[in-house]
Amino acid sequence: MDVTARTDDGRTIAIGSREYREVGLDLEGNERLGAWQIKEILDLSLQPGKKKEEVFLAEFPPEVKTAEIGVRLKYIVSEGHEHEVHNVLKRVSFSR
Amino acid sequence: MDVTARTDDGRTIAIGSREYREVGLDLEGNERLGAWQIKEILDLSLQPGKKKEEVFLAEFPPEVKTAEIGVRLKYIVSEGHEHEVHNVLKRVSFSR
Amino acid sequence: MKTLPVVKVFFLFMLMTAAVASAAEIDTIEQLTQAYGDGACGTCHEKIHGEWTKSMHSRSVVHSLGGMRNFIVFGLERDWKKPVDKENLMRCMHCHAPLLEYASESLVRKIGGMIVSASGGDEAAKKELARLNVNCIVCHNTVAVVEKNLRGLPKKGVYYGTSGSPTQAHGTEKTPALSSPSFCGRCHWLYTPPDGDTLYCNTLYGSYQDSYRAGGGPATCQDCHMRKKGAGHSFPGAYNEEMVREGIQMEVRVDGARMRPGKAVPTAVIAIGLINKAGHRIPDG
Amino acid sequence: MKTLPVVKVFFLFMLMTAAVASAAEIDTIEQLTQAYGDGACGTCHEKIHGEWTKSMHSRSVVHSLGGMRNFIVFGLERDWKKPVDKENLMRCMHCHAPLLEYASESLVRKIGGMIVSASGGDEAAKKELARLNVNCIVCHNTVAVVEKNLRGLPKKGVYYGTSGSPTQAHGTEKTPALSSPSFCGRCHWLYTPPDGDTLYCNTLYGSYQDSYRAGGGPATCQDCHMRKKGAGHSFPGAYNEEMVREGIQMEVRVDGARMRPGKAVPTAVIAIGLINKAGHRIPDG
Repeated sequence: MDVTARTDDGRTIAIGSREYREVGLDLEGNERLGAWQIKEILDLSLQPGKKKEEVFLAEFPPEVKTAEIGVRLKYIVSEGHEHEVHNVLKRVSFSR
Repeated sequence: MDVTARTDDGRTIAIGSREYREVGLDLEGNERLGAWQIKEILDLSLQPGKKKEEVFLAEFPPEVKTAEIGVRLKYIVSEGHEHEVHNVLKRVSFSR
Repeated sequence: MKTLPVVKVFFLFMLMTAAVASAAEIDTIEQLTQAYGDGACGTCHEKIHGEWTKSMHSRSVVHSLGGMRNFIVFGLERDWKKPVDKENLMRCMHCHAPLLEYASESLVRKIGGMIVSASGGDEAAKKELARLNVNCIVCHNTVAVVEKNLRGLPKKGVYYGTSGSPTQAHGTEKTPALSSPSFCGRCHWLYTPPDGDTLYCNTLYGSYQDSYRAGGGPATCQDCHMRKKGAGHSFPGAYNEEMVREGIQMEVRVDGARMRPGKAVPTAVIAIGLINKAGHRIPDG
Repeated sequence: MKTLPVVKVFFLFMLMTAAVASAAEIDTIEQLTQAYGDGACGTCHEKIHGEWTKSMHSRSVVHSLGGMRNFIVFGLERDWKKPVDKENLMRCMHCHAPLLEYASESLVRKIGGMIVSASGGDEAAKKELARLNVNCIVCHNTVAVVEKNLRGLPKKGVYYGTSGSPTQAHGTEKTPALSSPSFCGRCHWLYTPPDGDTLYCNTLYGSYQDSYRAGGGPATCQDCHMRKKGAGHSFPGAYNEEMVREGIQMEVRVDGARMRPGKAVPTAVIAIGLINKAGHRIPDG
């Protein structure tokens, strides 16, 4: 999941990102990709029936009046094979 | 877990009970005790990090003024081998 | 203890005949396809067979060439210093090509070599390997009996299913296995080979059983990956964008504020909720 | 394919020598105790050994006689119609008496008979069976290597532990295995025997991994069942009342009311909260 902002002067700023996945470890605690090497799981995935909540605070220079916030969720099936699951754009104003 | 009441006239009344356990099933859906017979689990146990909430409503005859409610939690290790985990008694009054 | 020598001799004799028989039987992919192929199934079960050809089950070897090649080259040869033989290759093939159980030692070793070649770009090897998969015969016959010590091995030529409706074409038997999530757990969980050195290809069934179901989740594997929207034997999963989109719901709330009293820094407060609507952790396989 | 017959002959030859060798080695419980007993361990590790004698690990066979007897009488003999032999008995013994891996076929069969007798009240048999358990040698040697294909089998006479401090008494080796939850998972999870017909004795590790840890739980098995309160090798669990009491917190609120307007029925509203503070489902084993 990537969170970005495009400000009213056209700049694109990366706000943050999160990865959700199972990390496979060998017994020494090294991350491993081979199924035969993995003996423990560090589970950072999205849990069934659960809502994972993330809050990002993005500060902008004083002259910025509005920004468009983009939240894009990608599912990476394997290296080079990914698809976009959600892409939400929300405009935010800093002056009311 | 057994919930009982002892009323002010000395009677003991069973209000209800709950069992928390894993039910082992074979593929036909029959409950089985043998580890070699079980292929599926119906999980009615207490889940880690979770709070299981139970509410019982017990109605009493109009003349009852107070009752002592007992909530007893037993851990049954095996048939005939059990220990009491918690036993809470609370007095309740129906007239304020 | 007097009976022991007799038992041992018998044991060795049994092994020998079994080894000779299987070696004589299936020594080429062509022979395997003849004996256990899905060719005839499509004649009557055209729709189902068509769904299956679109499923990942029909590509279970060629789709995972990289991982299997790594196991051979880095796992077996470099790290374990073990032979690329049937015993070791079945660690992958138990799930990726279960029919190789019936193949000769030499055929399975040859397939090990083909995986390395195909992974390196040998298209001819890849085409041959594409004939190995999890086909109709696997689920409906060779692995259809979960309680194998109770019920015995599946009967040759009998097809096991949820209905067991009789047909002239072949024997049928009704079994609750194929509608049970535990049936899928044979491969969609960690694999424990005979020597006990586990393989964590995926752990989906564990998440289903111990998190989703234990937390009151109602659906079976079959409910979402077969019955829903009539997906049938195409078994949609992570490769299907629509399926993933339904599996993860996303909520986004953005508030604009001028934060830090006296400084009035324009700040976007972005609250995101990702709700996993699936019956298991995401991602997993 | 030319090499195949040679491979087969070699395979059979290996099996034969292995069978003969192990049969010659351990043919009585006394011999097993001599070769793999915990007798010498207590000399230096008195405190730890004392803790272990209080643990369920020291009674892993006699404590579970009923279940194993049922597997033999109802499982093997009545339902499966399979022999009460080493292969089948190891389904229990893989965890309940792992050292029987080194016992002869005849000894394991004899132990099968003793389990049935002991379960029926034969105290002499029970006393003999009490010598079988999960002792020091099991965890610190024979099953200490989890990644067995990578690291090879444990070395005879070398004891594996979390520190690996050298001693004159025996070889030592430091291993991360014994502080890993996955080490406990070998037995405290479902068991998949070589033929794949799973045994659900317990599923604790699954609940730990897929529910507790996946939900952010911080503790390892060893944290609660060894380090906490210096329990060490007594491994307190469900048999320890104090442990269970800490594992399940209970909250009770009772409100009295006169309910049903116009009827004023005295009603107790009893709200109970049971909070599982353990790292796995309760109950489980």
